[in-house]
Amino acid sequence: MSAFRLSDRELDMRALGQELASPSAGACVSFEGWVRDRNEGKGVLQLAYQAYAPLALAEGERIMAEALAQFAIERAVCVHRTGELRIGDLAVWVGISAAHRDAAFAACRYVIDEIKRRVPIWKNEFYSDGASGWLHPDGSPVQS
Amino acid sequence: MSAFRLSDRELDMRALGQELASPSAGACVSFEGWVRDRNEGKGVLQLAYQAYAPLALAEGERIMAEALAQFAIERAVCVHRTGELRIGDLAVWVGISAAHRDAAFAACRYVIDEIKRRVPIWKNEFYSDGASGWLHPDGSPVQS
Amino acid sequence: MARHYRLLYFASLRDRTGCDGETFSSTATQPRDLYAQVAQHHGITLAAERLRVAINGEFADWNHALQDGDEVVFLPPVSGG
Amino acid sequence: MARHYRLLYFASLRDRTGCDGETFSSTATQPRDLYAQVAQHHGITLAAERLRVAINGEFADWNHALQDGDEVVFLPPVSGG
Repeated sequence: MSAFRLSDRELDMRALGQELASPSAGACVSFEGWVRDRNEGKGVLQLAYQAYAPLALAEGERIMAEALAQFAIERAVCVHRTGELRIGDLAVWVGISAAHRDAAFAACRYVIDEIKRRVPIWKNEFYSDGASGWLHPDGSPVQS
Repeated sequence: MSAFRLSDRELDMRALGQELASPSAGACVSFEGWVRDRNEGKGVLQLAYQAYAPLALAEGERIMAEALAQFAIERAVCVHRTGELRIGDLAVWVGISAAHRDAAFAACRYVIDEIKRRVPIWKNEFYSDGASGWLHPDGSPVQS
Repeated sequence: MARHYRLLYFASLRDRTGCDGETFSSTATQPRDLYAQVAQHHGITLAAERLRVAINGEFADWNHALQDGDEVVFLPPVSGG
Repeated sequence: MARHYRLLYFASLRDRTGCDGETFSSTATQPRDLYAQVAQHHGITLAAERLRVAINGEFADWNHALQDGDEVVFLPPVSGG
């Protein structure tokens, strides 16, 4: 199974967590990105993610390979949601197992940072004032 | 429920994760400490944790309060196992939710580091060569 | 002579163009010139400096030599995670 | 006059003393002197510098003034997590 995946359905964290198991791993660090009820001071009702899937999968897989090469980790998995999500839904999950926690923390942080920076996925927020908008990585709106 | 707890039974990560939920939280970072099959080059068969419970609970709770005061986080939970554990078992779980990931990563790292440094819990490893031993924080054996 | 490029649109560019993708006829031989034509055609105001370009599913340079039939995607700033 | 302290043992000190806890009679009025007596009594070689001390469930100084009946715990280096 690929280390980086897209999913249009609710993520099963229990199953994902089991992919990280290793008898020689003593540390597991995971990151969950949840849909927040606000952004930049505006109330958010729901959001939708679009992905350019072929490139998102290729770039995501490169990031996972970089993490495995740069940090002393054992397993690395990341899944990003697409489609419509509601407040509290899990939008992205990163899990890293390693012999020791230094590498697990560093790799987990690396993966989520690079995913947000490089993978062609876009978030459209729908606001409580009826507006909606595509966002930049810093959370500010895109004007096209 | 206290933010820091001891448990002599298997941890239910799903239930623990639900304690972190918050509509204004966008990031959740969790650390899992698993029982490894080796330490310092020796094969480990199982291990046991002893705790001086009243002081462990008080010191653990202080650490959680420090994390909540020092970082912009929303919820913080930590549970540490006591008793006998086998390879792959979850020994300690730390979960942090926050509006943003910087604070969640920093607080999670702070909690596990301080727990390992300050809370009166001791690990006794049972080795495949028949020996056993209490460990220092750096993984080296204690000579009493 | 005009070539035919396959264009895909995402996020704000999809909203602006009103379509997921289209076949676009152009004399442009590099993504830079192609984007200028596409932006003018659809009234897109987002500067090329804000975008990345992908050709046939991989990131590419703005001065890459395009081939007839290439799939070209102008990628708005990403916001996953 | 001898006082009676309630001592609890953990980890390597529990193994060495062979008990979880005991009532220990001593003329010591500070944890430092009490530990010296306990270590001699049980043949403990772990130096006080490697230990912390807790009195009645809270960390304390080695020169804290002990009271009759105090619960005193000499804590080996911890290794949780």
